[in-house]
Amino acid sequence: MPEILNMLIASVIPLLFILVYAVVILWVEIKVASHVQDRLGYMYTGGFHGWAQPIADLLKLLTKEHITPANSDKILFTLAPFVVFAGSYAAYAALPFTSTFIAANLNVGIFYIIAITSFVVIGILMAGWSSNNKYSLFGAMRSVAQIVSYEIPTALSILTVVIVAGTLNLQEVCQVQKGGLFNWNIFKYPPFMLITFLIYFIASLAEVNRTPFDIPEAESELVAGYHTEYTGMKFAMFYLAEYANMFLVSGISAILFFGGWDSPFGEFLSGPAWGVFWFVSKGLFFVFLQIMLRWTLPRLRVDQLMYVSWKVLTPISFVNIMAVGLWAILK
Amino acid sequence: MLNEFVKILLFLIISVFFVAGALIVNRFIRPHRPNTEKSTIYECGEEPVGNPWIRFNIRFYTVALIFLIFEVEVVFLFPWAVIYKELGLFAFIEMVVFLLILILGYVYAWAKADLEWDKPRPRYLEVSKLKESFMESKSEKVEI
Amino acid sequence: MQILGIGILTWIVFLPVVAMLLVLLVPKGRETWIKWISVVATGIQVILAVVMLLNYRYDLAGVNTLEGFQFVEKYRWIDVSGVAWFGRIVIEYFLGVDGLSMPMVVLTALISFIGAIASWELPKTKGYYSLYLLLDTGMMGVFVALDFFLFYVFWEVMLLPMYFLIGIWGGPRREYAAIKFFIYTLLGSVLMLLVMIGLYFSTSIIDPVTGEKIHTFNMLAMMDPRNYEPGSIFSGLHTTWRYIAYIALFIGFAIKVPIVPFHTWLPDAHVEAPTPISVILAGVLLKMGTYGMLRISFPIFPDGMVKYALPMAILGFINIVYGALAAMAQEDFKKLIAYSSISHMGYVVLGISALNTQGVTGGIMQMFNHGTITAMLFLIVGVLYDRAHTRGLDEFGGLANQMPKYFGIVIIAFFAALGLPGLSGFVSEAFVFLGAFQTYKWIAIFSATGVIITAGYILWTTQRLFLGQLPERWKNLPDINARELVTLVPLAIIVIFLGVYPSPLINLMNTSVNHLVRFVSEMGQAGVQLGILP
Amino acid sequence: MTEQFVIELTQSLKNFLPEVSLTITLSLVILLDLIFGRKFKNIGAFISLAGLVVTLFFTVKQYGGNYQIFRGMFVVDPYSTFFKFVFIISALVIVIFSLQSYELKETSARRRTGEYYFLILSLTLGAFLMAGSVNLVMMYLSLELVSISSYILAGYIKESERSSEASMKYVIYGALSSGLMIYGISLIYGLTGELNIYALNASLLSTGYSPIVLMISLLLMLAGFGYKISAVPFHYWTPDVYEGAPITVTAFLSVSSKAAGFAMLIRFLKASFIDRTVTLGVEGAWAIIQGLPWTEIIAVLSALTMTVGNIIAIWQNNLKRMLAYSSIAHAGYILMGVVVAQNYGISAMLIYFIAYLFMNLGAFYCVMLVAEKTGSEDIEVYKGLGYRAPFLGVVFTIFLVSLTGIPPTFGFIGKLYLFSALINAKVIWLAVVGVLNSVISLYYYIRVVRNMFLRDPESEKASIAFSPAHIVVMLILVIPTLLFGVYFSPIVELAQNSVAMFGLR
Amino acid sequence: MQADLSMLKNVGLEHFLIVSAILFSLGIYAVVTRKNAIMVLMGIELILNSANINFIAFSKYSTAELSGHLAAIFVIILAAAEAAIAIAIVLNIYKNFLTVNIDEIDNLKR
Repeated sequence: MPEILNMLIASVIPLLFILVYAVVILWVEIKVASHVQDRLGYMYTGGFHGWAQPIADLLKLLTKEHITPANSDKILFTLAPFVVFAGSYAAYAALPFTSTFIAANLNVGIFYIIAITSFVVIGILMAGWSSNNKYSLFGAMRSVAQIVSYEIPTALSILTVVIVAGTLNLQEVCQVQKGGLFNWNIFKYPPFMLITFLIYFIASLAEVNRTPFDIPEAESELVAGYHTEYTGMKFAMFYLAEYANMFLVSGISAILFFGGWDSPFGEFLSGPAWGVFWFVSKGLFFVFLQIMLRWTLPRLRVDQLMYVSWKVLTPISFVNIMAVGLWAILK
Repeated sequence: MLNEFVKILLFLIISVFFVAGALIVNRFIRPHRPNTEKSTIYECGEEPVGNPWIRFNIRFYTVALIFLIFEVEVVFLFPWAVIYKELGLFAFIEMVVFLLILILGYVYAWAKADLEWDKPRPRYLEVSKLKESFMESKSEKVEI
Repeated sequence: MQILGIGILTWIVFLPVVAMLLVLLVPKGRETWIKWISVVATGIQVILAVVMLLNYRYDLAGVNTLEGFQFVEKYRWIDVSGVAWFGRIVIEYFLGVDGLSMPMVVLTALISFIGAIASWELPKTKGYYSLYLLLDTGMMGVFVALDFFLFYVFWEVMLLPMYFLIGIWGGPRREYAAIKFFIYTLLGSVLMLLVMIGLYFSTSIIDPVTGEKIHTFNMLAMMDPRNYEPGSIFSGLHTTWRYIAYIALFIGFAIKVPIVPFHTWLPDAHVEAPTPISVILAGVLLKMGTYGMLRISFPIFPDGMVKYALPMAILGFINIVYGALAAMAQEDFKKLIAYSSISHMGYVVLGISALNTQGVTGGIMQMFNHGTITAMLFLIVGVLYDRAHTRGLDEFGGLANQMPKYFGIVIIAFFAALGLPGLSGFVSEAFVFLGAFQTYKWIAIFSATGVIITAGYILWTTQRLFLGQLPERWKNLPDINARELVTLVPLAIIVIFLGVYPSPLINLMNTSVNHLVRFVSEMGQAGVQLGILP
Repeated sequence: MTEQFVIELTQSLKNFLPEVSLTITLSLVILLDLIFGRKFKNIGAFISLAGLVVTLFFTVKQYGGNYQIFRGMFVVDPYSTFFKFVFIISALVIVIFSLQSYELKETSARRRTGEYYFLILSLTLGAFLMAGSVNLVMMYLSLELVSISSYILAGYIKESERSSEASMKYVIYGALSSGLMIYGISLIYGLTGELNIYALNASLLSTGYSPIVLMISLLLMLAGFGYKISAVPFHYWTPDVYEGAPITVTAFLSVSSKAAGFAMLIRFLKASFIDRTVTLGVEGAWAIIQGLPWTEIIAVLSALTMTVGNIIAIWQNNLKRMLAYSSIAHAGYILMGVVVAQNYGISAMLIYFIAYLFMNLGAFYCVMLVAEKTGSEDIEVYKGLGYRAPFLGVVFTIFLVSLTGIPPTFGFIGKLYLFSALINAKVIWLAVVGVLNSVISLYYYIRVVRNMFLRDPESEKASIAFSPAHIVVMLILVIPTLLFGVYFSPIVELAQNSVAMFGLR
Repeated sequence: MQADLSMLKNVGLEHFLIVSAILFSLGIYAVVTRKNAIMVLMGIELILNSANINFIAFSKYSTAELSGHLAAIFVIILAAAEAAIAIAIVLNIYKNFLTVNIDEIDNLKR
């Protein structure tokens, strides 16, 4: 019985985290956006810099009417948000928040994450297809093509880390990097791991459809992409899933390249509790980076997007993986 | 190990419950007054034109195909990468051979312009013309 | 006996192939060369046959003893070294003649020569003669081969040329006739193939060279029950498998003879084939069936032979009467001759089924005589058809005055066919009935009605063709010409000669036939008492 | 451990040279075609030829060896090497055919010749692997390599309706039967816990098994094999694919892919389902495993295959389709050799394969030439062809006669050995079915001959000329067909020495 | 809750085999009844996956060896390759015939 309870608690914790994080980051995003564009953004709701605005938004979404477009595929239309959210949430099971807390300590952790996040792709396609809307379908197709294309550089850069770490278990990946800043993967085999990280980071931006790779929901062409027809809570679920994904890829960046829950100062400020702090803050840092990038870089065209993936990132990844491989043996 | 996967199942169940819960809560407090105008699909305010379920560009398929090749490759590479350091140089050579063969395919796809999103001209004419062209394929005139 | 270091049998078998290659090399527009090459080659074959006759030793029996064969040539053809799980494989190039085959060799040489001359006027000369010569090789090979495999190869080699010869140069329904011939014959020969393979695995001899135990296709080895491996499919005597094999072989040969239920290909093939090919078909090919029985079925399966002799005799009787009755009903001259062939081959079957000296001698003589007589008959039909372009018997009449020379030749052939004393047909039929009467009294008596029916249709045909009023349109029919006479006269001379003085032919086969009869009947009745034979 | 592993592997690689050279060749084909393809259209073909010759050299060097490599994944034994000869020769011949093929020259396929030769070579590579693999997964993989290459090859002329239809039918039937096969493999794996067929056999014998499950899995696997060799219940694709695919591909499929299927089937059956603890009196005979009468199943399959193939072939007017049914029938004949469960049966099959190689390729070549000159594969265009093209007529007739199995051609020797294997093993009913089928087959083969020689040309009467290259290819194929028909000791010896499979008596 | 977990722990080989057999039958059913080429291919994928389940289950429950897992990986990859080829071919069929209904594509039978 306690075992079950433990498991249950362990699997609810990430959900709570996501909810809190989403609300916060919603606010942060708007604020960052505003400040980048030299304006203030939310200022009224709740007082200090409109801190209650996201909560108000949430309440608003809760009370919104659901509109199911005519002639849509109703079952798929309803199912899509489930799939999308489940896909991104289930990936959290393998994230080690700290050295003692990981919901499911899989020996194939990173592999599992790659696998389970493909659910999102299916969800997006379902949403786009069932909406009976051209823009949705375009958005979904583009989104899928993009995710699928960038899956390759992502997987290859993860592979590089796996070579270095010698394990697929994310907890062990962190263990390997334990012991301060310079044990982190990012500093190994200079400059190859740095390149690996850059590739991963760029590709992960595309994976979560963030600018400069937000073709699928390019407002000026496609209205809102695959979730054009979604309203109310269903829409909110897509939104939530997107934010969850943002943190997911950032967290993986942190784990793979920046030691995960490891303190940058070696033994100093380390321990399970500090581990959560380090992991979350590293993750949030990359989320912040993503937000910053969104408001600084223009959007790529579809052909440029494909070009970057297939003709830049993939070949570099290949070379990179061989270089790291060779170095790893020669050492 | 089974237990670990049960946890994942739990994650999935929780996420489904969460979404379902949110939707149910939503159901009780939201209005529900559909009408034709509302349920028309959104095309920037214009009347919708044509069937949205169209055939999409062949490019998507090509991308999927190339993805498939690499993804499959990655599946093989992961187990290899895990024990890479134990195997040493030998593993490296094996991987190079393996990768070279794949890269050959990659180079081929590149050279045949299958990695371009916009190809300069369509590879095929319309179907009707295509059939004609096969009929007179000996005449060499029609580019297929 | 060797010529240029190569055995005379090889010469006589492969000379046509050499000629065929020459024919193929002849440039276009030189059709005459082709004809002459072929005629000369077949002529040399006749000379070689005569040489063989002159050197023939009448005291040697052959049949199942190697020493009894003459002009023997025996070489290793296929020799595959043995492996652990399967012994050595040896196929021999094994030729030889004895009293059973010698008459056939002479007949084949003769008929081929005459056929070559008779083919003079046919179109598409090059193709025709090359196929004809190939056919010649096949026929000759069948009669001299003593290795079953070799025998089979020659047997099948004939099929394709024959198919083309009927199919390309034949009459209006040639395609149908050709394919029917081909399929019937192939059906027979595949049954033979299976029996052959079965025999191969059942017999084994000691290789004289290496002392290994080897399987063999040697027919002589297959005739000796001591060579059968115990436990193999055909070992022992009077076993079910041996009976089945005998029946299968019998069907294979019966199709070629043809014996009645399998005869339907024959009228078609004979009628549609061009004259020389009809001559070959009736003169030589039909004999292969009965020759095969004598050479292979009887000595290898004496038990089967003895067990099924009575049904075989009945089949012979049916053949005689059915063929004759069917011939009587024919309007077409050539079809009439074809059915008469069936009838006459019935005598052969009846004779050899009697399994006594007279019967078998009669059978072989009938083979030879029917070969010459029926060849004449088909040539005769050809002569008439060439002139009138019709073969309907009712369209003629009173030709005796119009074509006197022709009439003379025809009368010889007709009377020989109906078995008039003094002509060769009588001698062989008499022998057949003598033999058959000893064994199957009633069948022989009933079969004699066949002679009466034969006389009936022959005489009726004579009447329809040569007597009565000459129709107006045949007023200008020319008489037989020199080339045709060249083909017919030698045959007529042989027919008359053998009718008056059959001893040379009888002497030729006597020793062998006696040996065969004794061997087969003793073996067939001996049951499991083995080792009693010479 | 690693050290030893590496040593083992390098050792294995040394015995893997034919495959390695093939792989290098096909990589070179695709690469050099990319670089020089524009200027030299046929560069792929010439590299393929060179590579195949090199492979042939390595294969010849390998002949006689008998060992397993790559830790029981793959074996090199005379049996597999023999099949490699068949594959190489057929690939060589097909490349030469393709150089002359009008279908590849005059359609959009002409711009993709590099890929074409690449696929031909990869099919050959797959066939190589099929002949040598002794691990179920390896077997499945190599089978799929062959299949996938052939799917593409069948539809190589993309704009041709019948070509693409052929490839679709092929892929659907092929995928289904390979699916059934892998399910069967999984059941066998569950039954024994082994994937290596020798270990599998040992496990079956030592720990016992449920005959029903084994039977089900065998039947499922037979679906895969049966599809590859186009045995009867799995033959539906054959006529359509053979008719629709380019002729060169059809010819290649009918020889290489079929031979590979047989190579694998025999090895699988012989290694997995015999009882090696029992020794039979007859030398070279195998004891069938208890409770699984697979020889009977194969016997029924064989009888069905040849009868159906031959009988349906009678009604065909398209020569390619007719040859497709004939190749089904030939699969039936060859299956007779499996029924025997003796080394003699295998050697008979091997002999038949060489015969089939020459005569079938020859027949397809003649069809290709005629189709090129007249634009049709219909039997009508063969009317009077014997007079318009005498040489081709004669050569084609020889091939057809050989396919029928009439002496003095090689086809007869092949049949002779198959029937003698059956009679030696006393499976006489099947031998009778076999010979009767030969007679049936005569009818449709001779139909072509009839049209060529017994009929006069209808419309077109002009004689057809062939280039010396065509004549040389025809001669290359027709001379062995005749020569080995009268002197076959070398082939028989080769076949007898090639039945030795690794680890099996 | 307790009951649930123990049930999970009691999952045995048979359960996997039953699942795979169901999947296999569904695949066969799809292949037999569907007329759309893509649907047929999906049925075939089901069959392949049922084999995969078998492999993994057998590997897990019978021996300590990994050969079953290996087999499954290879089957997955082949399934992918086959699907890629098959879909390309179906696309080509669509271009030529403007349909993917396999019953309508029967030029060769005529």
